[in-house]
Amino acid sequence: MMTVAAARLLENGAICFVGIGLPSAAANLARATHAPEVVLIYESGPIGTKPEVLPLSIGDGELAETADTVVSTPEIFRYYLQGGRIDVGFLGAAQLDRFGNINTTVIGDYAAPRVRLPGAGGAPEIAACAGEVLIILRQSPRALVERLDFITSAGHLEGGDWRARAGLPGKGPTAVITDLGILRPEPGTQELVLTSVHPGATRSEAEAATGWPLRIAADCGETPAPRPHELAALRDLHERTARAHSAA
Amino acid sequence: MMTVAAARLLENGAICFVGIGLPSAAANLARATHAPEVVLIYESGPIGTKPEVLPLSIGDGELAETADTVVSTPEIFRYYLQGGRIDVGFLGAAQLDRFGNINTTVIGDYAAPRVRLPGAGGAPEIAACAGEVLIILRQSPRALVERLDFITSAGHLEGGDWRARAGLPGKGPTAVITDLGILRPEPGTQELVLTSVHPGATRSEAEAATGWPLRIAADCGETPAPRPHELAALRDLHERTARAHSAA
Amino acid sequence: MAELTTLKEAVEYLIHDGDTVAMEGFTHLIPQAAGHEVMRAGKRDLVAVRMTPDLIYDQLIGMGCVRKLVFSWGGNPGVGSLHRFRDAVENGWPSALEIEERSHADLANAYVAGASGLPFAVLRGYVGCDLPKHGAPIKSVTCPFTGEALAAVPAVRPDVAVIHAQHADRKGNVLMWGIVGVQKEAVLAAKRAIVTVEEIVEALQPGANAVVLPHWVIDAVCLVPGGCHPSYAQGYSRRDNVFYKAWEPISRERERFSEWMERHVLSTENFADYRRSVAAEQVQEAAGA
Amino acid sequence: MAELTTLKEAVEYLIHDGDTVAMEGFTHLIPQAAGHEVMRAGKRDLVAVRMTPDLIYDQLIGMGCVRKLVFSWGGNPGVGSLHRFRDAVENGWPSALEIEERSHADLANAYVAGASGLPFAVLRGYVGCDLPKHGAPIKSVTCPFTGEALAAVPAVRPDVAVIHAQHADRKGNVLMWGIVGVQKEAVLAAKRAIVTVEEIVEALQPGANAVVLPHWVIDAVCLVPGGCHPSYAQGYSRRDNVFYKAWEPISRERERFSEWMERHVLSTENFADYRRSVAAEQVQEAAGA
Repeated sequence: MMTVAAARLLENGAICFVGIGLPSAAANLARATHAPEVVLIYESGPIGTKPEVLPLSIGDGELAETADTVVSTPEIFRYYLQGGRIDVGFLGAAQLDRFGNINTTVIGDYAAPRVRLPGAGGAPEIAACAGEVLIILRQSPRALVERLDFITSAGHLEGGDWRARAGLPGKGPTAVITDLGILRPEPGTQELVLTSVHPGATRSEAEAATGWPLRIAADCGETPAPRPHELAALRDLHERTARAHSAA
Repeated sequence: MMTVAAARLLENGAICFVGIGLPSAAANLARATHAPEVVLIYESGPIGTKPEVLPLSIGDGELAETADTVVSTPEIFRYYLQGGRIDVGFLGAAQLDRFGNINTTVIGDYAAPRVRLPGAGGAPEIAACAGEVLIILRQSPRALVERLDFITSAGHLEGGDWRARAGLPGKGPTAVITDLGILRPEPGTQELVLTSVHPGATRSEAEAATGWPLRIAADCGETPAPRPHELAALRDLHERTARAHSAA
Repeated sequence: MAELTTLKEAVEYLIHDGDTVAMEGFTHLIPQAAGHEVMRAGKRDLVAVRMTPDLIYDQLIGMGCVRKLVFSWGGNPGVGSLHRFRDAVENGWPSALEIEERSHADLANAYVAGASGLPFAVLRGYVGCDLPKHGAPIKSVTCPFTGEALAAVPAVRPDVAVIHAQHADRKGNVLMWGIVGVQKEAVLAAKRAIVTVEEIVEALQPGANAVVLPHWVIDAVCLVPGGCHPSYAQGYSRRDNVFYKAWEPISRERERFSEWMERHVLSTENFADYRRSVAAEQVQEAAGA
Repeated sequence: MAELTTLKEAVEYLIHDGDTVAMEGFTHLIPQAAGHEVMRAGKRDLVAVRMTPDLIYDQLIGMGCVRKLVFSWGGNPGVGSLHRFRDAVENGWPSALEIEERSHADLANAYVAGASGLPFAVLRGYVGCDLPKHGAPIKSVTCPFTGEALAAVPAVRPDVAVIHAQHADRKGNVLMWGIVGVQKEAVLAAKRAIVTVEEIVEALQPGANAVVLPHWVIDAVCLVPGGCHPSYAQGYSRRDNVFYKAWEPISRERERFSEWMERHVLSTENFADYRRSVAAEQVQEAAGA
């Protein structure tokens, strides 16, 4: 459901800078369903890539072979991302706070970490420069936390009009898609509130799986159930992927 | 003789950033004679180009077709020239002063010029960043002047250790090849002095054709006469070029 | 998102009076047909940016379309002066021309900065050069790590970039090869982009040193075979050096220039028509000679 | 000027203890064979720069070759952690590892600045990010035209760049295609460059999105077919995802890691020998299972 719900938020024709893992799955599901014209860009350089199977790494050969063009990594970050050509940045996160700030660096102290995560990669500048940002992660009190151990990529930082004051070009996170529902920044405060609950999940589950007192939007509804063609497309994608990667 | 004398100064294997016109003729003559391994780069993007005929413009198709690779104009200026990869910059000039400074912008006042020349092009940064600079021009009191109307590209500016103090990466002009002889900067002052006279020309002709009191180096000798193979190579080059351009 | 359209429509809808326009192409692939269309449409007060103004801007200036020229080398390559450019600078004809003169390295970096969404570029340039004393907008910036002083130049961010390329596919993805100059940067630095092409092909097949511009960074793609004449398109045509030389006497005097432009450009419908008109005159002259 | 040589010689003469070394390759074309050769040669105190440390730096770190790591994303892509990297950061094993952690956009720009002969790069980055508080050498620079504050980052200028490519010709001109990452910039930013290649060909034939590096920017070209395994070379091999997954248990414990490296890397002569050694073990295990 998480992947389907995330895929739906990607508009057909959008120019999307895709992170590896869950974002990549959702973006390719969108391409396989309602958004055949979505333009997928990976930080390794492929532009307009149309992989048949999900890449394991950010630079699988499949991405280059099916792309409209492949450019260098500096060009992707300079001309495309920083140049303001990206509509949607699609990111994952290890930890997230109520203003959509992301930690992918360390759990615990930076100098003596409890868990050392991979680090920033392309995320800080994607979060800064993409027209808007979608975030996808599994919900738990250790993932959605009151206070990040480390801010890797700024969402709405301290909330309110912080982004505008900081001069960031993009709108920042507009939706966080989890396994339980969808959170969106509340207009004004930019605090993430629950705006949709997935079928089978409940509001109280979502509250319990959040490390801050999660507020529920007045118009919070239920996410429409996955339709058969969405589930079929997702199954096909995963089956093709599993076949391809075990054959390698 | 001027082209032959200039060609001789280009070492085999040197990486040479070539200006159009006289520098291009001399560089290609060098390649056709003693320096088959010279690497010629034009500001339009061709690297390691081996034109059979002299290009009329800085971006003739011949340059791209015979190059090892062609890169964008920004890459030529950023990665190759500014990146410190060029051994020799080979320039022409409309006006030159005793410190090897070049004017290719205007004769007369900038706002109300007597003659409006094409302008800077790549020259200021070639003059700044190439390991050393060779300049080729016909000598006359209007070309070699006491004072430039406009400094387009700095040679040794005010002479002495000006370049080092200004932090310029390259050594600046090391030789000026004219139709009468060769001028080189005097160690210490960096003032251009006559170091060689071409066969058939005289020291007093060179002095008369210079707008400042030209000094003669103590060891000033005669430029060795063009050898038959040099003349033959130059004639071939010009014949091929004339044929190609009239056929166009 | 690229639309396949006529050049006339593209110029009409995408270029406005007063726009900053960059028509690029470094000797190769100069978008001359688009230049003519701008003259036919009578666009005015343009800020025209181009490293090497060449014949295309000599004509635009002579036809009074340009208010300000930003450039780095203003000659007729291999031939001599651009007379219409000089007449405008020296005598203000047909109207005063403001100039902003920079160097190649500067403008190349300035396009890169524009494409990169940065307000300025940093380069090792202009040391000892008089251009900054005469209107070139050069400032200095200090490296916060080494303390070195470097030149800072403002980014070029045109309203419209116009280029010529060899191929586009039906979606409007564009392919060019050979000497590719600053065209990629010009397109990516601009708000809008018009690309004329030699050919529309079913599928792009990029070869050596190819540049591909995705369809979604382009607004209009227009099929104009030979649209870069007298410049050339690698794989399609050779540089018409004879025309470059012929431009010298045509452009030298105001009257002959104006007549020539009126007869061949303003009185023709499009670039194919223009080329027929010029060719017919050449046949006539040859017969008369 | 490129010399065709063995990888062993190239590493011996061109990489010195204490050097800043950039081994680049973005998932694709990772120069693993060269990494092994550095371990065999027992190089020490390296400052190792790489956007994505990957298995190649996990091994170099675990073998005690690295004093300082400059990086932007340190994981085993699609699998999980780099355990040797983590053990060095968290426990100082086998020796203390200084880290300088930056972002992809930063390092990509820093290589560009290095290749461009500039001491620093300017980017829109790090706003709100904690990295500058923890050793990332980020400063601020103000646009002299607009007054905007932007991030300034120091250029990367390695002593040696090491990359893997598909082709070289006999002069040492190098051709690569597919995902080309920051390799061109790494080579042009470096004082010296080593390139391992899949094949030496008579003439380069650049195709789509090809990068050509002229022979005179390269010091050594070494023929090492498959030298980027477990990464891949487009047109030659596929990414060995199974090996990436297998690295997880091999690298998790110090003892098993050290044994594995001793047996397969230190006790083998070259990369072909190493791959035979690993394959033999796999056959043995399959038989035992």
